[in-house]
Amino acid sequence: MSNAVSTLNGKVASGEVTIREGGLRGMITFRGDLSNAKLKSVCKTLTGFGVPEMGKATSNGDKGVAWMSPDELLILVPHAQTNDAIAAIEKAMKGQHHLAKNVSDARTHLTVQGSFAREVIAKLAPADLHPDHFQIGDFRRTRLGQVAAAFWMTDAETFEVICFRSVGEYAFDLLAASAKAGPVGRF
Amino acid sequence: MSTRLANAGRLVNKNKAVSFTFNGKNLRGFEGDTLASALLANDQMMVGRSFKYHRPRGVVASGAEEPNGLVNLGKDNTFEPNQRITTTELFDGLTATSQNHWPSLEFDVGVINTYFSRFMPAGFYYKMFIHPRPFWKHIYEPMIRQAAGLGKAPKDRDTDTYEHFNASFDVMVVGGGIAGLAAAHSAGQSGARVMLVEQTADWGGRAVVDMPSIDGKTAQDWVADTVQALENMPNVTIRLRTQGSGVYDHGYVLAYERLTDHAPENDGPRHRLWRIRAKQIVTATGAIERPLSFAGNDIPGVVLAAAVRDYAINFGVSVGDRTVVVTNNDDAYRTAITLKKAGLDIPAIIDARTSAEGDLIDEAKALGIRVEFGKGIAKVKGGKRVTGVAICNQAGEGAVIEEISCDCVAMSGGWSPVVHLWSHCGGKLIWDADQAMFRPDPEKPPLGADGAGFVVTAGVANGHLFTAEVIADGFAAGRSAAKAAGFKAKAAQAPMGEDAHEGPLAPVWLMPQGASHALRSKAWLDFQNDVKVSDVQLAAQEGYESVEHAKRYTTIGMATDQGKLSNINGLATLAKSLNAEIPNVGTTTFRPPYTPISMSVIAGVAKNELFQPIRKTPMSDWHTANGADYEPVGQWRRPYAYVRSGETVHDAVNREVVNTREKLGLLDASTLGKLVVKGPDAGKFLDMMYTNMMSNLAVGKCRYGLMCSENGFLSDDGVVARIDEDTWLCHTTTGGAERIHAWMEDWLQCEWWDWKVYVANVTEQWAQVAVVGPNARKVLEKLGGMDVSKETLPFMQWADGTLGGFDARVYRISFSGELSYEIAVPASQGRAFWDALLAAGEEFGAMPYGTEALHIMRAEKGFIMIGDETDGTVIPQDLNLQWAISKKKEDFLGKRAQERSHMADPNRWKLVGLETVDGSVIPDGAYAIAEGTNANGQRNTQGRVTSTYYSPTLKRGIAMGLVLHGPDRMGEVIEFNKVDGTTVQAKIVDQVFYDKDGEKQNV
Amino acid sequence: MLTLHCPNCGVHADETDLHAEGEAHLKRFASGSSDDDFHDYMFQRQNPKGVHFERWKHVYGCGKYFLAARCTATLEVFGTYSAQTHEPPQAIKDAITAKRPGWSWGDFS
Amino acid sequence: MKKYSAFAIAREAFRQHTGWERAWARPEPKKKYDVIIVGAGGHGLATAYHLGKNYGITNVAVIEKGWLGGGNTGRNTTIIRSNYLQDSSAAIYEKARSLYETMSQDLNYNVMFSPRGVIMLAQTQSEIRGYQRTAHANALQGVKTEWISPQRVKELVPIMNIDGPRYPVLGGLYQARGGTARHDAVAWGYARACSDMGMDIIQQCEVTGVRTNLGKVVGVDTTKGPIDCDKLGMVVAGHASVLAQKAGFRLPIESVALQALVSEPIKPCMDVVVMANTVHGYMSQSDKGEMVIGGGTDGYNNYTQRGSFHHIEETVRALVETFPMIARLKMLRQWGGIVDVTGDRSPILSKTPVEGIFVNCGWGTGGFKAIPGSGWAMAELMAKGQSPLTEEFNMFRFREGKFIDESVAAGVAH
Repeated sequence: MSNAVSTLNGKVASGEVTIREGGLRGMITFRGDLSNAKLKSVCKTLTGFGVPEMGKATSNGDKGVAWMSPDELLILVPHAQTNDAIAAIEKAMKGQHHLAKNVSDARTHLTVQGSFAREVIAKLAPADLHPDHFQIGDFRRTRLGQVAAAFWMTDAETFEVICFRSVGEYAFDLLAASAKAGPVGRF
Repeated sequence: MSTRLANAGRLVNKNKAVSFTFNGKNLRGFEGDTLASALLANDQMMVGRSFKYHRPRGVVASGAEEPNGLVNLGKDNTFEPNQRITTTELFDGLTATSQNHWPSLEFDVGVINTYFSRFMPAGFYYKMFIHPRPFWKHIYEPMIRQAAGLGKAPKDRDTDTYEHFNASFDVMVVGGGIAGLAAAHSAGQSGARVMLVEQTADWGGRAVVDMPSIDGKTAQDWVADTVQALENMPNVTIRLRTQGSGVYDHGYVLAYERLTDHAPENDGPRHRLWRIRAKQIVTATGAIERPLSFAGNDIPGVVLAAAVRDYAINFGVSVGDRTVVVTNNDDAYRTAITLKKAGLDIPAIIDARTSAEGDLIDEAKALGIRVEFGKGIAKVKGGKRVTGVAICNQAGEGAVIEEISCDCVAMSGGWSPVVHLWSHCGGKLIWDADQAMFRPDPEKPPLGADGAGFVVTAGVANGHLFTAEVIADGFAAGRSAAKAAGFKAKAAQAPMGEDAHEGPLAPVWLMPQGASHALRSKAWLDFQNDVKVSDVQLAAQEGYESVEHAKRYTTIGMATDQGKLSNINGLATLAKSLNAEIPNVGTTTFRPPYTPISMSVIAGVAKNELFQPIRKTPMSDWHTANGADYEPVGQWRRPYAYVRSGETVHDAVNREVVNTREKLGLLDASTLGKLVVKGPDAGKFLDMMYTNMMSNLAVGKCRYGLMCSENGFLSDDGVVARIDEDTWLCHTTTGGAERIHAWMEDWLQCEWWDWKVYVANVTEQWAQVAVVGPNARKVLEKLGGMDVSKETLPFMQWADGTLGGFDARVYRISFSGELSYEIAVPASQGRAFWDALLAAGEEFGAMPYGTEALHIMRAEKGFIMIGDETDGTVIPQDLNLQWAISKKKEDFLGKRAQERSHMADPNRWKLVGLETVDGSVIPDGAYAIAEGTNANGQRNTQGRVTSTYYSPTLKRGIAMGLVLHGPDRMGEVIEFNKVDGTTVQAKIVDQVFYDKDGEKQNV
Repeated sequence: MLTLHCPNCGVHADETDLHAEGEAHLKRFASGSSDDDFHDYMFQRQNPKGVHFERWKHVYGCGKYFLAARCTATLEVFGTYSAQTHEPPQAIKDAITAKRPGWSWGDFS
Repeated sequence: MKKYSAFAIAREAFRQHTGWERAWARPEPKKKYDVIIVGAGGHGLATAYHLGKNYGITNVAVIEKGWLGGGNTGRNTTIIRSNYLQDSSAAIYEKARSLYETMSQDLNYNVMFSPRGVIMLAQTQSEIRGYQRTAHANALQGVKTEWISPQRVKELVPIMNIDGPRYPVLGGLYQARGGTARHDAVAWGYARACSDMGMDIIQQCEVTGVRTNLGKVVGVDTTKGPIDCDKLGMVVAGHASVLAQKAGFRLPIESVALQALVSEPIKPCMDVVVMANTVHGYMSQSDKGEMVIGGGTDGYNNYTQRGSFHHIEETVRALVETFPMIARLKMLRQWGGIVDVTGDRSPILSKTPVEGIFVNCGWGTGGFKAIPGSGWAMAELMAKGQSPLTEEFNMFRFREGKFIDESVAAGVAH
């Protein structure tokens, strides 16, 4: 849809660590029995990845899947394909108790990229972000300042962050302020 | 006089002069100085005035324990009161002024208090200023407040930045002396993640001043080598200028890093608060030297012995030319030796012990220093500066044997381990009678989440005063902490320290032992708060026997140093007064922070725009650009009205109401909560959540529903739409989305976990616009794409479709009584849809309206509003909403509660409409008055207003309210109170004021 | 500042990621129950100084509830467990007994 | 009792203060008292004081586990106000406030009651409505309060930022005769007066059991032996549940930690007490010059007198936003107390299922301001079996669903 605009329309705060609003991303809240074979299969079909283990996420470009809770996944697909993906889920899960809802526009997607990206996140999240403890493949739901957020790493210097759309600007500003304040020298 | 010595200090760079001002005087110091050392180098002995008596105060210590040297630092937006000069590193351009005096430091009229001090013993203010009563507020208290306080209040906003940092460690070591370094090293060797912090700018603590030998090297070299080794360990993080400020439950530690205080020209945050999770904490926090209690021990020039040594060795500053050392232990002899070797005079060492032997005593004697055993100081002479001491027998009552002229007294009463961090979370102390100190009881550490101790203490903080013990203890503590954190110790040799032989100390709590009242009333315990030995004795005499009573009655230990110098001396004085043992008197509670930390760092980045999140809808930018006067609703900000130029807010509200009623209004309703409830048991579940039946709602239809708390009170309302066979969409109030979502999850997860229901909060997926007014259908038809006719989309139904090219879900519902559609489009298209509506609606008079117009229109129609008609004490029955309470259901949340006697009471106030007799608006919050008063003399009431507005539609005041037997009293006129004591009359009427038959909405 | 292990997502969660949700194992009394039973269900809390069972929600994390056995006098945590149970698992009870012999709480001991 | 006065101080000054007597005696317990009050905090001592003063009942012991005034009396932020919404709350708090007015004279002990004014800020539309409702209720309750404009707020508190971007100040509910008092002095003043009436204040004495016979109280067991009594008042704040359990009944309360902090002292800069409920912070300046700041309660049950630091963070950031000048002040000390909270967050002053036992608890975060009123009412209840001031605060109200809910006016019970 040509009218679609992401929360901050791709806003960027450049620096040694750059904060970038990631534009429109297709996201689906998918709740169900994560051990269900049909669920596993549709997850693989849509994203190319199987159901992740607890606390993990896998992604590649616009596609991916994250473990949200014992009965919930977050499915990532290209924004324009979200409704088709949901239709595919509905079809695959017919007769199974589940829920699949488009939450693409309910979220803001941010990337934090640069040499001390890890520290920028650690300034704001009460989580252990030491490289021994949080690595590529890990997915963490926690808080960023005063709002809920989730993040994972796509490479050693890049964090993908999602939060609710209404606080997207707050989260962006918060990350930008933390990046601007410079490295801590911890990691 | 105090001055800079020829030999450079260890820490100062004599090649780099630094200029600064003190009380407007231009002075010079060197890079590496503290403000204290620089002032002393400029012979500025007097640095402030005491709290109560405004007595002259000089520096007494060299570190964080300093009670006297507090200044106003900086100016304008960097102004900061009560800055401790002993921990303030000098920088070029530093500006400081002394505190708590008028008109000047040298001539302070407040000093008059000192002459009346005999009338101002401990607690004097509890005994006077009682009569006449009004004098306390108008005369006594303002006078006392002016005299009290210390630094000036800042005026400007702080423009520096601050931040937090979250970090997890296996072992956190607090204190960068040799014990802490050894602990960090041994813990680091085991592979544990270690953090070591040191509050000063320099590693090594006392060892690098007193320079014992460790592993055959000088302490200086050992420290440098160990720091280097730690820096090379990837699993170890070390930080200077970082204080372990507080230990909290479950291994939470706050560390306070001061990044630019010493170099304000640097970029970046000024302070950083480390929020640390540590499995184990090692407190290697050292010890603080205790003053001795003798008359005149507060006169500028009386300084702790080790501090005198610090100034000489670290900064090359002599506190005085002639220094009398007074002590009860060997350590103070180091000061005499140091000064003597620097070419200064030591007229005598006054040692309260009857005799003592040791290497240091021998060395002092060998240097030709006169040593007097069994002696004490009867009195220090001088006013703004020490001029001499009178010597007496320690065992006596203070008869003067001899007077010695001097300009500095270096005193040492022994050492008190810094046990603060150990104690913050409940670690217990034991009294070590031999060393006259409280030290941590290793058997009773603070307990962590697993019930085991999570703090170990090391070195001097653990009561070890000799290098060999200190360093071995530090090494062992690091190992045992790492082990407790799950790491195996690597075989490594503990460092070995060497010590001079020292004799035992003899506790001295008063000098001389039998000091008269006159002397005791001049023997200070708390220098800042002006508490003397006689004050603590008076407290005991008057029955303030508990250590907490004595502290609070005398204010000992309550100053900005929190009693770092005074606590143990005060305690010993109290114990002696009560004829009790010191450990039986106990200590006061140690509370964080160790030394004061900035409010700004606690707030961190959360200032200005980042103070709290502001939630925004996709249309927020448009609102801001078009005059929105916002009101906060939870974390959202909603336009209250869109104010045009030349309008008041009130005008704007009226315009919006009239325009919506006559033409077309648009409301950004995106903030309303939207919860999808889906599953085979969703209907059953919603029947429990809502008071009315939701399971029988037909697909495609909408129904208004009420939710109550389990306590029976109305908590939320909204329209529920049946989406398909097993899916419902529940609208909540703006403030209700997260709360009701959580409420549903609570019941699904914790009570009915076998029910098959999933809930998802999709509030922010949608931008929702209410299109309201007689022209509502026209604008939608113009956008085109969907049949929104009365026949196809009747009232209380919904449909999916396309409007003007937008994917839309259209609900035919109304909260205004007008023809109305609420249209949801994906949030990413919300702004475009809003713009499209405005453009298409222009010819129909489209105009956005805010929350106040919304409120007025719903009140004109008699609709209730959660938060207005409800306040957490109102049940649906009070609002005549029985029609929305299912009689068929056996159970719903709140049903049982509503069966309680008070809930079923026919005398509960009920909702009615109210029309003022004179057309005016009843004030918000007015009560309906009744005859007489209650048993407590309060005027009886019979109701209250819940919503009250000027109705631009009806051009008069309208209101709703809860009134005793209200629905049975239609037409009756009752009186509502105003705060000015007058009343306003209102007639009880039907609550629907406008379009009672619903003709406007059913078109 | 508590940390509690969330049994639902495996995170050792900081207190600021959690929300305390009051006493655990309450038995709901609905329409038709006695005034006393309803009163106790709504208001009568154990409030012990010692062993306590309580509900927590991992509100900033996985969004799931769990239960914790904790000492209110020392803040020691004996264990966390699923919210979908009517009484503490035996392993939790055993863990408490090991630390606090003779404990009791409501109907449990 | 020797009277305290400026003359007494002058007299003592010339004899080195040797003539000052103990403020309260240190008696050993007798075998029996007419009334035993458990808990020598402000509420317990005030109850004893008014039993003696108002009803002539002086054969009273006040038993204290630790040291008198050592619980919440000595840990609160000393705010006194009575601008409550509900009639029963306003009645008891206004009774208390009016007794504070003359407490120094009544007790001959300067408790430094400072009626400097209390402002409760309105920062949302619903707070405006809530406080205007309270102002109207107060007008009928005989409680003098007024609704004031943002400009008037600024005049009274020049250091406040009234047009902050997030929550501009929209007005305030002002009680000119609200204020503060010296908390310790309240306990000490009462203790001295009770002791002077011949009552026994027994510190370091823990109640280990409550003895009853045929449903009636007969005495208590203590660490200093058994003591008999006809009536027993339980006034132990955070530990009420523990004590009630010893008497065989339960209370509808929970104990949680409440925190507070002070800054370093500065010269006078703020003359009134300000409470900002939207952002959860309140602040006043003590006579010593410290900014006294109150924080929030933890959500979990806790008896440790230590709270969680994030509450301090929340409170401090709210106050830095509201009072930008405190940004460069420093936090000197933080501490916690254990408060007991009821189902409607209003207190319990009540008879109990055991005859002769009366309970006073559940003051939550708002106990200090109520001390004299609570003591007055509790004494009446214990002496006469009923009191109009305690009527609605009975512990059985929860069964009927008859709550006293102050949160409805956005006014939290600080």
